Amino acid sequence: KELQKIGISVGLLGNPFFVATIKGIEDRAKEINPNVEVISVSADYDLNKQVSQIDSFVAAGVDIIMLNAVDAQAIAPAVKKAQDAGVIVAAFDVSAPGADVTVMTNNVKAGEEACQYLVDNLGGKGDVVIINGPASSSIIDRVQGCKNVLSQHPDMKILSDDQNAQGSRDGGLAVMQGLLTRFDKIDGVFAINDPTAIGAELAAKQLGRNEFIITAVDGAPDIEKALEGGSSLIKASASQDPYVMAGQSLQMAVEVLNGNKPAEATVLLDPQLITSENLKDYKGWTAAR
Amino acid sequence: MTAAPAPVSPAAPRLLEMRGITKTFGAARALSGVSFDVAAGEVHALMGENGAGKSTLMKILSGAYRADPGGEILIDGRPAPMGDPIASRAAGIAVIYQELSLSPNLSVAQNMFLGAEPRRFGLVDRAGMRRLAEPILRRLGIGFSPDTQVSSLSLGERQMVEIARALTTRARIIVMDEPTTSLTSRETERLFDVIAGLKADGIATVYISHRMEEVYRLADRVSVLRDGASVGTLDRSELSAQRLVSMMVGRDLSSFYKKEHRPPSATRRAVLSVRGLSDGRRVHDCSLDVHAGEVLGIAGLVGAGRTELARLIFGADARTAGTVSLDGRELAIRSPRDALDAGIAYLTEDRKGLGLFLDMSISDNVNIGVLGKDAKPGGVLDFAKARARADKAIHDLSVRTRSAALNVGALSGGNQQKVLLARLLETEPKVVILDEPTRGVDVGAKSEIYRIVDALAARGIAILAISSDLPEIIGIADRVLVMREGRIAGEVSAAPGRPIDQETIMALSTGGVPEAGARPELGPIGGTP
Amino acid sequence: MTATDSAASAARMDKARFRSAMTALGMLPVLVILAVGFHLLSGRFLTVNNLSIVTQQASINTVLAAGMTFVILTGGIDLSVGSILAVAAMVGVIVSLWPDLGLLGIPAAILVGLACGLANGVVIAFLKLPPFIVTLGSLTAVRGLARLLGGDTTVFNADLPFAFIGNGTLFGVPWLAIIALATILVSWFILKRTVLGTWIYAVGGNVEAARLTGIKVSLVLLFVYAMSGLLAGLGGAMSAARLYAANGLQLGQAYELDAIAAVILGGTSFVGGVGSIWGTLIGALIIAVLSNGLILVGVSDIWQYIIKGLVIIVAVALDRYRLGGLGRT
Amino acid sequence: MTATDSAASAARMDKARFRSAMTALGMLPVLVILAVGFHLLSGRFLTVNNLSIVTQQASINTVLAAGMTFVILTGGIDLSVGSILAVAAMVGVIVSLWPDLGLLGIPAAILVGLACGLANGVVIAFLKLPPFIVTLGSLTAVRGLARLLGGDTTVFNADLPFAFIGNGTLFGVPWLAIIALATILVSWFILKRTVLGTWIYAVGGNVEAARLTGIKVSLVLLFVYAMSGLLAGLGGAMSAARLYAANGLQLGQAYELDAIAAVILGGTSFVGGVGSIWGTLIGALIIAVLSNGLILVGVSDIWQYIIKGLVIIVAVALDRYRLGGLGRT
Ligand SMILES: Nc1ncnc2c1ncn2[C@@H]1O[C@H](COP(=O)(O)OP(=O)(O)OP(=O)(O)O)[C@@H](O)[C@H]1O
Ligand SMILES: Nc1ncnc2c1ncn2[C@@H]1O[C@H](COP(=O)(O)OP(=O)(O)OP(=O)(O)O)[C@@H](O)[C@H]1O
Ligand SMILES: [Mg+2]
Ligand SMILES: [Mg+2]
Repeated sequence: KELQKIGISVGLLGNPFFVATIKGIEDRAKEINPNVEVISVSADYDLNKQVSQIDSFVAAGVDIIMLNAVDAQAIAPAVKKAQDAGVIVAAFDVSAPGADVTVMTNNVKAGEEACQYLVDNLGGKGDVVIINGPASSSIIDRVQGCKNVLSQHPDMKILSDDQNAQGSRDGGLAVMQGLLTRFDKIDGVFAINDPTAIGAELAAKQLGRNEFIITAVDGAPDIEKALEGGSSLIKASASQDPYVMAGQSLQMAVEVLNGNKPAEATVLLDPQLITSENLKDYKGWTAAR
Repeated sequence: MTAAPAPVSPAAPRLLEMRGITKTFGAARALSGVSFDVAAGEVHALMGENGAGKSTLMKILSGAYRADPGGEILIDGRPAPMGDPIASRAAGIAVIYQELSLSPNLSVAQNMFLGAEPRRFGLVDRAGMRRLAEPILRRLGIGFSPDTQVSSLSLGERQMVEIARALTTRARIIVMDEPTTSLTSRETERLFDVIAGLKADGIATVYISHRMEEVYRLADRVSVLRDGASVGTLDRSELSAQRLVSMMVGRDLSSFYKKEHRPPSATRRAVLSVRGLSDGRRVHDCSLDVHAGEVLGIAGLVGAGRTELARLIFGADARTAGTVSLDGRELAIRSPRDALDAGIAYLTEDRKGLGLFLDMSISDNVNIGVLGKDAKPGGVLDFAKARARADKAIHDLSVRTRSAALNVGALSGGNQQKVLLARLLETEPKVVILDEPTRGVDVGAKSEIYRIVDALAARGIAILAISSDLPEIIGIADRVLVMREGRIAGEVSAAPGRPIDQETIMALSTGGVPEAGARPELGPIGGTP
Repeated sequence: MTATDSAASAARMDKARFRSAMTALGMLPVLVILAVGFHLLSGRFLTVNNLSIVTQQASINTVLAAGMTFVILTGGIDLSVGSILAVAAMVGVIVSLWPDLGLLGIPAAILVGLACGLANGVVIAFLKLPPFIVTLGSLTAVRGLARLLGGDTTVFNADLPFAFIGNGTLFGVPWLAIIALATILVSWFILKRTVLGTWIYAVGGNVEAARLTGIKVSLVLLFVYAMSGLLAGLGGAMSAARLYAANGLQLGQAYELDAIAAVILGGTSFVGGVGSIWGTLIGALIIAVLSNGLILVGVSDIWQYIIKGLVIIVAVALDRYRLGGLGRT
Repeated sequence: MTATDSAASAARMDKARFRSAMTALGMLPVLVILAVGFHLLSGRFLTVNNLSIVTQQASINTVLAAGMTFVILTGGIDLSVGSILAVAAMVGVIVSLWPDLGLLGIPAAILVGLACGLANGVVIAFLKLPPFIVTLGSLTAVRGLARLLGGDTTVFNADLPFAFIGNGTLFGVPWLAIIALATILVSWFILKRTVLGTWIYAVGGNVEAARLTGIKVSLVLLFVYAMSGLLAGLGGAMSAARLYAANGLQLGQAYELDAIAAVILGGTSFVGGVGSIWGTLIGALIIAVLSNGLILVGVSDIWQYIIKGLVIIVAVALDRYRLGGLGRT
């Protein structure tokens, strides 16, 4: 079967991460059929909206739906409905139950790596703040991963883990300002994504605090910049590769379209911890491919 | 139709000429080819029944409405721009609108100078504004300060502000569209003095009123409109009530309302008894009785607290002391609903602000108070009943409209008043409180309303009538209470063979010293600090 | 009054009613133009299948907008509908997990919505606080409640006993659409055929006058906010049925804007007292058609934003223009 | 009028002015109670450091709310401020990347905001469309523009030439706070000392009356929406300076609600014509104190929602209660 039309629905398009995933999908799709039509929409983290978009995709006659589920569990019925209509559903970044293929970052591992870095650099002892975000599966996994590591070190104490910075610079700044006022001494900060980490660092700079280090997850372009100088409080980020991830998901979906079920429907990509030392080897999200 | 040239001063240059003015609202034609002219220094009265088109004509002059193409307005013989309020203001036209047009959130002075604020260094010169405002207010005998917020003024006081505003501009023509509807004789006298002063300065006044006696006193000429067309212009010397009325209504209206003299009934059963009513702010310790079949009038100066008293009785405002009893039983009135349930109905003086639902149909406006009573089970509307009531009301009160389904907002002022009255009558009350019942109503309708009031009284309904029009109140009331500064100052009743005395009412309402300068201070607006 | 007279008056009344219907249906031409336009561009819009999807997508917003119409007709506003929808959906799914009693999820959701609406209504009607602030407060507080209920996770029920509502059809018409239409019909009946409806218009037209004619303004206000809450609760049940799941944080975010947009697009005036429920239905359909049609045509997400925004403005402008020509009555 | 008379009248005037000041500052007690309460609970609220943080956090909302005050005083509303802020911030950051000319980012952001505001104003003032729908439309359309500018990614500039505005201080006072205060002062001056200010109040109080007195209502409306846009643009520049970055989709989401809440909390009436800019400042501070204080006290995110919502309602209720005792004025 020819690949004619692809529909992509992502959680929130304004995030460069998803822009990279869309690029990954488009590039791979164009290799297969240069005239392929790709429609990408943002669900704005609204499940109702995403389900509607899936319905509209089916009505528009797409061959493949590339799905970044807003909700890793609750999307199941919509996936099934699309499949019943003969559309292939490929999940990326977030799992979707029943999807034909799934490619995602191992978020637990990302959290583990970022917090392992904290443990290593603090000598296994210190007070840590986790700046949380919206309760999506990937963020829950990251926090879980982080806690997995910290809990193995009895001297690592979590001061706060229930403040939601909305995953944004703005939120990271505001929350960190509060946390810095609340706690006189912090040794380590784990931010659930890069914008949060940068916001937290801005807060620290403003308040003249530098007794701690920050780690995060993502490997976004702005964190590359921060890591570059080496003087930043942000020391490491467990990076994902959205471009490769989404592209791979599409390639597997096309295989399914051609009747070749993959042996392993779910692929977990390992994150790569980037620091100022190994930064030069890192291929960022916006790098030309 | 052409207006007969005014014989008074054929050679005098016409300051203003309006020619062939036509105005349609949707399908309805409000004016057709009307011509009208005014000479400098003249007081030109404009008369006509409700809905004849007087206000519309003046709104075209002021630029508030744009006339249909074809007509023209000449000032000093030169064509003037039409449909632009700013231009006509610049051309020297000032208008006191019938429906008050003040910004309630601004102060008196701000309203007076709105759009033409005195400035200093480009900023509002507030001191200067006050300085300019004060003499004008004094000239009108206004007691409140120019910094008073308009929302805290009574209706009559607002009307005075509106007049004051027209005097701030250097106008050559001042249009007064029913300026005295909420004014009592004292304020009216002041206004007449002002008009005389304007006349002496060569400023023309267009004066619209339904009160004959005012027109007799003021007018140099009278033009009459009927159904949107000019009927003719009379010179002062040609004026007679008979002639005016027949021009207005198109036939002879021989029988004006005359009160039948009802002898006080032997039983004199007090239906409504009010004792010691106060609101702690503007009404103090008021007591009164209204008997079955009696019309009790309440007179007083503008701002005396008559409206506030009525609202207290009706439960529209909260009282701090006093009782209201009906048929000897004390009522626990906490809201208008309670009052209506007990059988007390109230006609507001402010029909647009507090009375009508302008976006709803005439039928809805008439029926709104009795919908619940008429409804079919489950609160479902009974359209047949509603339409019957509306049609009957339109017929009985001769409301000028094409259909009961039209929005009440499109009616002329007098017809709106009739709709409001119809609504009140539908509730079949035992006690009726009428606050300025004939405000803005034409002669014909007025006598109709008097007839209705009389018929209500004849049915044994107790009526409390508030009016600023002294002749009116003397005409319809059996007894008159006079209010001053929130208290009942006295009672005047007709003795056999001696009608109610106007002088006594005046003396009571001004505190015995008529025309003793500014009204005594009422204390800070807005109640206790 | 003679017989001819009253016949003429009846005819005139019919005419006036026809014109008011015209005004109410003001946006219908816009809707038709959009639908035909999308069909010409995509070739797939006016298919049975897609129309059923569009009505389904419009349904939840229609139900919310119906409640919002009541509120806006009184001159108020209800910003909390999205949050109420979320908390109702949460309760609906949680209750649906009760063995054997799962169907109770629907009444439970509706009751929760009603309770929230009543709470809004009590504060607005009896404490006389401004609706915007009160419902902004409950937008936030109720959202917190919704999150609390699920401990910030998605609650999920793959065997939702009332799932047919969200995904089934009756004679080929989606249940969701049927519910939405029924809501509109009931609202129409209340607004145009009952005493209460007239009172709602009266309160919106002139509160003080309404009070002076003996209308219990507080009760009318209580009713409209309760109604809005109840319908938001119904919307929650519909959303739960559609998704088999609910999430306290994400569900219903910014739905109030869509609902308000539908009402205002439908010609209901913000100051209250003027408007019709049919207009609201058309407004909701326009919004749904826009979202669905732009995807069908393959417009990118960014341009969807821009086009949607402009279409909303142009639609209202067209409407004004048309009415301006008709003369205001 | 005699001398005693005018003295009495002057005294009454002072009293009236005092009372109107009291009304304007209505929420001040609430603000103080909140601040003291948070301090008692956390022991850290009333420190110089934290107060500087709070004013900083309040600053952007204050600037938006100042613009919103103009709009609401005329009886309108501007829902698009969040989107305008986003597009302005995008432009600000993009321009800041120009070598040597980076400082132009600030005027560029402000101009973009002004342009958007003018667009709103033209449509509302001259086409006479309802502000809610127009600004809802531009909320969406301008958001699309903002995304388009950055190609849906975050633009950032680690060496932002005007970063000192976002993070620096002058004599220990954050620049952001100084800008916000200056905005309030300028707004106060315009509203209370200029002719235009009186006209704004007049248009809000009674449009028809304003029109009949010859006020050019359209120009007044154009001004207020332009002002709101300009200040949203300034907010965008401030936000860019604070974050060194901007994101077309996420930045400024739902800011309009916070801005409106500040205005209404500050006692400005939705129907227009009544209100003061000082109230707006206090309203914005209350919102910022709540957000900051709840974090300091360590309340979890979910409960922050619930408490914030309730506090907003209670605050308005308290205010009404207080004024009710004072008598209606
Ligand atoms: N805005 C409007 N829309 C539709 N019809 C209107 C409007 N204003 C006035 N009319 C109609 O125009 C006619 C003339 O009204 P106008 O207000 O000029 O009468 P008027 O002579 O001033 O009466 P009154 O003595 O009652 O004030 C009436 O039939 C009225 O219904
Ligand atoms: N809302 C208000 N707030 C403050 N003061 C008010 C308010 N309404 C009326 N007043 C004041 O109360 C006094 C009595 O007003 P009221 O309306 O009862 O007068 P009235 O006798 O009916 O006169 P009018 O002929 O002007 O209607 C007036 O001095 C007025 O300034
Ligand atoms: Mg008139
Ligand atoms: Mg009165």
